[in-house]
Amino acid sequence: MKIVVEIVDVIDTAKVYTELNHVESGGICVFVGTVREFTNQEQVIALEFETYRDMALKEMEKIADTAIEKWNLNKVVLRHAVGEKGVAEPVVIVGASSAHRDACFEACRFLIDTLKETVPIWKKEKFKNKSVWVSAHP
Amino acid sequence: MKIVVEIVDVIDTAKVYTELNHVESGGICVFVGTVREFTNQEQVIALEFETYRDMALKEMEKIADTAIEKWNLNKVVLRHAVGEKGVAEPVVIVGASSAHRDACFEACRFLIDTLKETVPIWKKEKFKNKSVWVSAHP
Amino acid sequence: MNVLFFGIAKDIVGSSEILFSDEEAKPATVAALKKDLIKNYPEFLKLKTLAVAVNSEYANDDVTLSGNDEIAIIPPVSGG
Amino acid sequence: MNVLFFGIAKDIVGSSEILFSDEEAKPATVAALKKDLIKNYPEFLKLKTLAVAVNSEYANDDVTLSGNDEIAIIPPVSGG
Repeated sequence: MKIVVEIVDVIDTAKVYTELNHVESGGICVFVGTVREFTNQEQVIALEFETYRDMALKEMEKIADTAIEKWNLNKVVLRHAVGEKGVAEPVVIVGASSAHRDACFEACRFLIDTLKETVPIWKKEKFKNKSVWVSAHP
Repeated sequence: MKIVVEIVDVIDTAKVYTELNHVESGGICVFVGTVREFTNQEQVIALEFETYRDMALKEMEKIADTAIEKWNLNKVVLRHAVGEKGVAEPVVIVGASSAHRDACFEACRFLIDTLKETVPIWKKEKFKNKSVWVSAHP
Repeated sequence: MNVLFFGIAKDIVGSSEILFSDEEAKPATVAALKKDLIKNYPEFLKLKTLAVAVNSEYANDDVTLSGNDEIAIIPPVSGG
Repeated sequence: MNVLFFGIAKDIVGSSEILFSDEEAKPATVAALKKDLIKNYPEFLKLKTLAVAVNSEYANDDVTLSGNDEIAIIPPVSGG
């Protein structure tokens, strides 16, 4: 399997290299997004993620296909978490595996940037006294 | 410890996120270099790495310090393997952890590029009938 | 016709799913659906963007809707 | 004065360490050391670069060498 696309309750960061490993690859680039404790000086208690799962998986597959074609990748992983995540917990992991490092760096950046733009996943920031859907309003 | 700099016999790719995890980080970018099976259409049996250890660790620390200062990183890892490595085995892992993803991507690229330029580590490609020190000759 | 709501859209309508049971009242296109939504829930006007998915694909305003389609309201996404 | 050799430099001189025991023959600077090396092992001329480290830091040609320094010949590096 060239592509791993998943929505999970908990992200296991330890297994991504096994998934991206390939005899034709000299470079693997991985990005992990984690929950920061402070956003605009306000303390975050947790992030809550929800998704339109069928559509999200389709959009993630499209991103993987586009990246494979553009950068001639050997393997791609896109995995997002749903549910409530505490500070420092991983919420997303994306990675690309290619013959040389230029391709995997560029592809990995594309994976996370495009995921944030098109994949139907929504994040609510939970503060002490309020909750806010991120990016909902201008 | 903000910096992890190591030369090891075997790289454990599974633990790098624990090392780079930080409450002030929203992004972690990791690059892993692995042994490709073919280089210029020739089949590689193994790569053999040797190092001038004391100097290599010093140079790796300088790279980490420079990156932390330039990109305001929360954590940095630079770890290189020595000895003989077979196809698909990891030989180097570098990573950066920062508040936002721009910084960790740029820093991670800087870490591996600079490591390859300045750190006294030497790689011999072992083919079926010959061995070659990589990049030694013009 | 069944419409799914996610994220802030779910909060605005107070439900994750609305059934348009009245055949007469069904919007014929994505544009008409958006217009109906905004009329009934003006809060949608305040969102940065408002997209619609038909059968789990982003759909332009001129896409026509049928009773068997799975329709979803997609407020600004914020994954990652 | 002790000089360490790594990678292809070790192969060229056939040893990972050479002791300059004759006080008279000791090169006084990095430049002089490189010149001596190339004279004795012309293969060094064929390398892409040839650097010298003194006390595990890269050293310019004009750095002077003392008997207590740890000196190393650094052929083109190829880590990663």
